Amino acid sequence: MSLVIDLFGVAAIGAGVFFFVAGAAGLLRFPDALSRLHALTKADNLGLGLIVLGLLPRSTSPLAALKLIAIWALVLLAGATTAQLVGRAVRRKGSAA
Amino acid sequence: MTDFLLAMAGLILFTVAVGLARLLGGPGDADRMMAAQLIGTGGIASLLLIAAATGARGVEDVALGLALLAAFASVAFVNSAAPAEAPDSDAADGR
Amino acid sequence: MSVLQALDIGLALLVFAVAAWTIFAPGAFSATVGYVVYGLLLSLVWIRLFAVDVALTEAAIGSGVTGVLLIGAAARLREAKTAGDEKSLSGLPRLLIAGLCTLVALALAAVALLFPDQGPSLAPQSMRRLPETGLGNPVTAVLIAYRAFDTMLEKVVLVLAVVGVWSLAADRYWGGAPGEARLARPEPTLAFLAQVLAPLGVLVGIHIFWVGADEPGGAFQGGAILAAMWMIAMMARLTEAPRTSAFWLRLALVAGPLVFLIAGVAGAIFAGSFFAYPPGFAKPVILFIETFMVLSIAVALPMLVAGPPRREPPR
Amino acid sequence: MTSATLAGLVGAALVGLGLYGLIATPEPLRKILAFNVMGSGVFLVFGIVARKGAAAGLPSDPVPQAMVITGIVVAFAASALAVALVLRLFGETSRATLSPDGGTKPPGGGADAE
Repeated sequence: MSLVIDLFGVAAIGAGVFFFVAGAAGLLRFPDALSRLHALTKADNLGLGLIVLGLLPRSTSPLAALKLIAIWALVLLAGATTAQLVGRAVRRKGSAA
Repeated sequence: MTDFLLAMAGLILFTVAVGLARLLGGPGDADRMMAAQLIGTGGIASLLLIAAATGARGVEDVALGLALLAAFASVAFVNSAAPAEAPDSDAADGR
Repeated sequence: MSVLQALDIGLALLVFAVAAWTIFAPGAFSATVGYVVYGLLLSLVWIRLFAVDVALTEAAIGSGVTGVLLIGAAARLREAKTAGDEKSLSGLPRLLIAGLCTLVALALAAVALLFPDQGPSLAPQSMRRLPETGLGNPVTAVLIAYRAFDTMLEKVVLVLAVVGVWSLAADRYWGGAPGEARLARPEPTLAFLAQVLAPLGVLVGIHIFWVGADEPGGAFQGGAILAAMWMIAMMARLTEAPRTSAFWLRLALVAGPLVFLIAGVAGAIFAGSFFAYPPGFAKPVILFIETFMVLSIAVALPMLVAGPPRREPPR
Repeated sequence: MTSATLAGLVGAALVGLGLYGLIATPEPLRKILAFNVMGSGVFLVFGIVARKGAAAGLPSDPVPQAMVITGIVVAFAASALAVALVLRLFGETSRATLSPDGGTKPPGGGADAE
């Protein structure tokens, strides 16, 4: 059983880290602010989401698991709204912002 | 497994450090806020991984606090970037 | 070298690099963003030192609330051009300063390296008397019981800082509300964020305060998160900053230190010495004091960030 | 090298950096940042005291931890007061500089002065 949990954890966390790498690469390589914002939100949503998924079976109590999910939900909310807000600020100022 | 978790936390921190290059370079303040956002999320992720690996108690609460405040810097930035006298020009269009 | 050591060294280098960026960045705004990132990384370092209480405080105050304060200030100062009219230091004094600062750093590094492996510790003493307080978290016990006077004075410092910030207002604004009157209607996205975040955050803040008796957490951390939730509601214009002359506001500000002081004096009368808690009754008294401390912190931090009054009070 | 010693070394380096920034940078806001960097460096040096004082089954000594928590709050209060002073200076003189001849108007001659 613990082997299954470990394998699941390795797969999910590995995939999550991949999205972080992809997000950072996008932040570095994409040509304009709005595309970079697009890359960033992938790291927020999928990267942390998959890591939380991989850590969930290892949590010690139901409350700890609930907190993990809440952390992901909060980051999702923060990421989505800040992407919207920063994106609007970029548009308002033009591409130079 | 512990080593794997720690290695992944380190990898995320390394990625985030590379993202710092954007913070250094800009070109705009919005890019700097994005870098801060990425580092915030990466910090939460590596915090959870380190906590799972070292078994420190109560770390979920720290991550929860960080997640709650993740949007704060960006919100302060957006609030200050939009001056009071400028009407929200694209609130009318595009929606 | 184990993976953990490699991680520690990587984290240390990252913290140092971000701090160096904060000091040497070309623009004040990017330096400030660097500082926000730095605060977040510091809470990771505190986790590695197994000081979860400190990590929570650093996450809530060092990174979150300070971030709003400094980014707001940096954005307002953006028009202030200072580099031109400042006499930039020439090479020699700069080198001298750098040399002396390196010397200070080296002396502290020597202290860090020479520190005995089993350092002096008050941990056994703090654990021995812990059952008498009824608490399970020794850090909370140090803050509210063993070093209660210290913590009370620190609350007074917070109130004094608020008074200091308020007194920077021009005379005609005294008693008015901080922040400019803004005509812009609330940004819908921001309002949505605040409406979802604030109730959750209040829940988390109270949770962190409540578990602080036995687990990492406590009045400071919980209060700071509650403060942050009030701040996001004000930033989203769901609510206006109150007039600084409002009686409830001033009462909430002084409630923490006042209740603390009254409990201390009551201890002198009923329990035999100043800030002594009656035996067997310590935990309810501590929680009672902490509740008012949470209130004061939750009110003081947003008022510090909001700055001096900038609107005339209604006549 | 333990993580505690490493944190102490970083703390020492941060104190040096912050002190340099506090003295050498002319802008007041940057000085506030530098002061905070220096302060957190001191806190980290305290961190080794806490971690190496681990005893009685605790992972780290609670007394230095409590003092650092108090310190973080006080440092925030001081920064907020300093920021308010800088903003007020900027509002008065349209400058944010500490040099006496840097302002466009004489000190106290601002629009808000009573």
